[in-house]
Amino acid sequence: MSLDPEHVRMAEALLFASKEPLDEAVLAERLPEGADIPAILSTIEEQYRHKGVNLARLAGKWTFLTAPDLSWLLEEERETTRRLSRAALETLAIIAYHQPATRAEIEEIRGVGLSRGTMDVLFDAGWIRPRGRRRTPGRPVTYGVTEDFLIHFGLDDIKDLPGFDEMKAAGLLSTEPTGIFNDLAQTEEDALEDEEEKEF
Amino acid sequence: MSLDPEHVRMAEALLFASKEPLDEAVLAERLPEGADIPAILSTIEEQYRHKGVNLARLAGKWTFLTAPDLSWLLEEERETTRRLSRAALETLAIIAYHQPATRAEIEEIRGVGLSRGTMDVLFDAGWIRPRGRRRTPGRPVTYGVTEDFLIHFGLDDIKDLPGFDEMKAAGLLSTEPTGIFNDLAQTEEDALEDEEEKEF
Amino acid sequence: MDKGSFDDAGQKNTEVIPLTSQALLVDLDGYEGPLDVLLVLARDQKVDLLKISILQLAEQYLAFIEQARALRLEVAADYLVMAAWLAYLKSRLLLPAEEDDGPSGEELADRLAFLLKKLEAMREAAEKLMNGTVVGRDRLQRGRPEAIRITRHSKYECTLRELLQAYAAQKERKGIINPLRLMRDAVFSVEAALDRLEKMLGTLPEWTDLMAYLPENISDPFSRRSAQASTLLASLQMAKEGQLELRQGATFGPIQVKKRKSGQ
Repeated sequence: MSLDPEHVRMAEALLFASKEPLDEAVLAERLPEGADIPAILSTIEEQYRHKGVNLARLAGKWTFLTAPDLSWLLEEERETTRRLSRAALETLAIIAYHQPATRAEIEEIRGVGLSRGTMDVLFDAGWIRPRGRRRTPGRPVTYGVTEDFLIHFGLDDIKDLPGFDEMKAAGLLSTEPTGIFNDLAQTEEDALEDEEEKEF
Repeated sequence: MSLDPEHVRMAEALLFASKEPLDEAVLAERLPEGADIPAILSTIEEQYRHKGVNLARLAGKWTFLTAPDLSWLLEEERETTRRLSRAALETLAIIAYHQPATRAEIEEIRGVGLSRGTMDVLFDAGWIRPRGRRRTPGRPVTYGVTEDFLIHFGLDDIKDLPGFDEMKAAGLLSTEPTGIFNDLAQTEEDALEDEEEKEF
Repeated sequence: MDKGSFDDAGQKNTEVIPLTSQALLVDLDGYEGPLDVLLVLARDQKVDLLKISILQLAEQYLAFIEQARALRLEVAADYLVMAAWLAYLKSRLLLPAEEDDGPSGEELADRLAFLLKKLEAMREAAEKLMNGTVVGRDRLQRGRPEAIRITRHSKYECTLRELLQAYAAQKERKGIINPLRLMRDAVFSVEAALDRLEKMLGTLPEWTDLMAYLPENISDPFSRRSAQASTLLASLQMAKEGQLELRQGATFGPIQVKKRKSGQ
């Protein structure tokens, strides 16, 4: 199947014009019917591969970004990103790697109680969201990261988190309580992920 | 003189990421010394000439813009179905039953002030129109319903509004100004409609 | 630990000198809980956390807490709970297990090591995340986005029933419609009285009480007085025009009226 170069131009224009990443459904909607979106995207990706601006896939959506090696050049255009406290940063990492995670699970990994402000900061930044409730006593709320989180950290998927696969393989990402300090009477935590109820 | 392709990439990234169009002096400042700015710009201009995005010169400065022939892609027409607020609904009903009615009369009947937005919504919906002016002090504008209103509600005539006659007979539909003495002094309310001046 | 990723509060513990020097600077505020202290102490052993000597770690921690208390620093409860638990663990590790109640000392030690490993993994992950490619910092999005221009056409939905209900509800909410409106209904105008008197005069041939000409069904006292006044004014007008005769037998007595016969 040959690719209509007009379709490539249109996709280019749309992706360039928008600051937000666009997903394939949005592109399909705006391009003429029958446009081969995946082929168009890979064509653009290839065309821009060596340019100062590349096509990138973030959170399953497509956007143009400046080339990673030119970061040093763009000092002036850089947005000031908020500096997170260590507590907030660790909490964010724990939620990202363990999601869905409950407050208690975050606290267990960090070994300290979670202050209200820490979660607030992450909510404010738009990086975490409530995902549902655990079907365990007390039905605690579980948290996960947002699409904005993925976009901000330049990730296409949660599996692209640095070291994700290795950590998972090493069993470091289970949310099973170790139960060593408080002799937790919790037992059936194994199937937790599947048992989560969607509520939000 | 040969052109350094790295310089082209840098200029590309800068032009893409900048919040403002850039002039040649700024580009010269940010790019490595000796970069041939005019040559870089004409190279980029040429490379993007047939793409969905072009390098454009605006007021002596350079920026990327969507190709002019694709600007239609960025337009979107959207029809949204909305429900009327209670204030709008009541106002519309009052105008329908009491037309021609002035703003003050509507406010008197509703017992609350009429926000600008309420009338705007009704105008926007195409259901009311100015009809003329009252020959009373201040010459207030009077409003009535439109043909679209009748069409929308499936009415042949405003008199077909259910209960219109009965309600009028019961005195529920008068638009008397306040004050018992004004009330007594005013005589033929019915003839008001004829007295209104056509102005719109 | 890379200082760059953390704020000032978080950096404090990087200044803590490890225990080896026996000059442990006790600054409990710099730690994020007992597990954090344990992790800092564990790093001192410079081995994979899973191969760490938990016994040595427990001793280091207990020494740390003792030192903090000797310096009269306030030690939070969870630090003390940890100390108690580690003392217990130490005894389990040193003494041979006598009965099979619960996990062995080795098992508990493994679990603690694993917990430390987990925390360390998350610390590193957080750091990598911040040191990785951050959009808006390392890779930039379009600086001047040409947003999609949305032309919105609103279409309003409203049924006749809603319209009528709104009108009725509005009326109901206001209670008695318009009190001034009521006043007007209550007033019986002179014109109306004239009209009525002209039509009715003659149906009663003899002297009749003027009040008999009042409209029926006026119960409201205000309306009644209004009708009386208007009818009297109307009768005076008609008497002046020679259409009827009026008489009153006594002060405040009933006023009687009779049609004037032509030629009289």
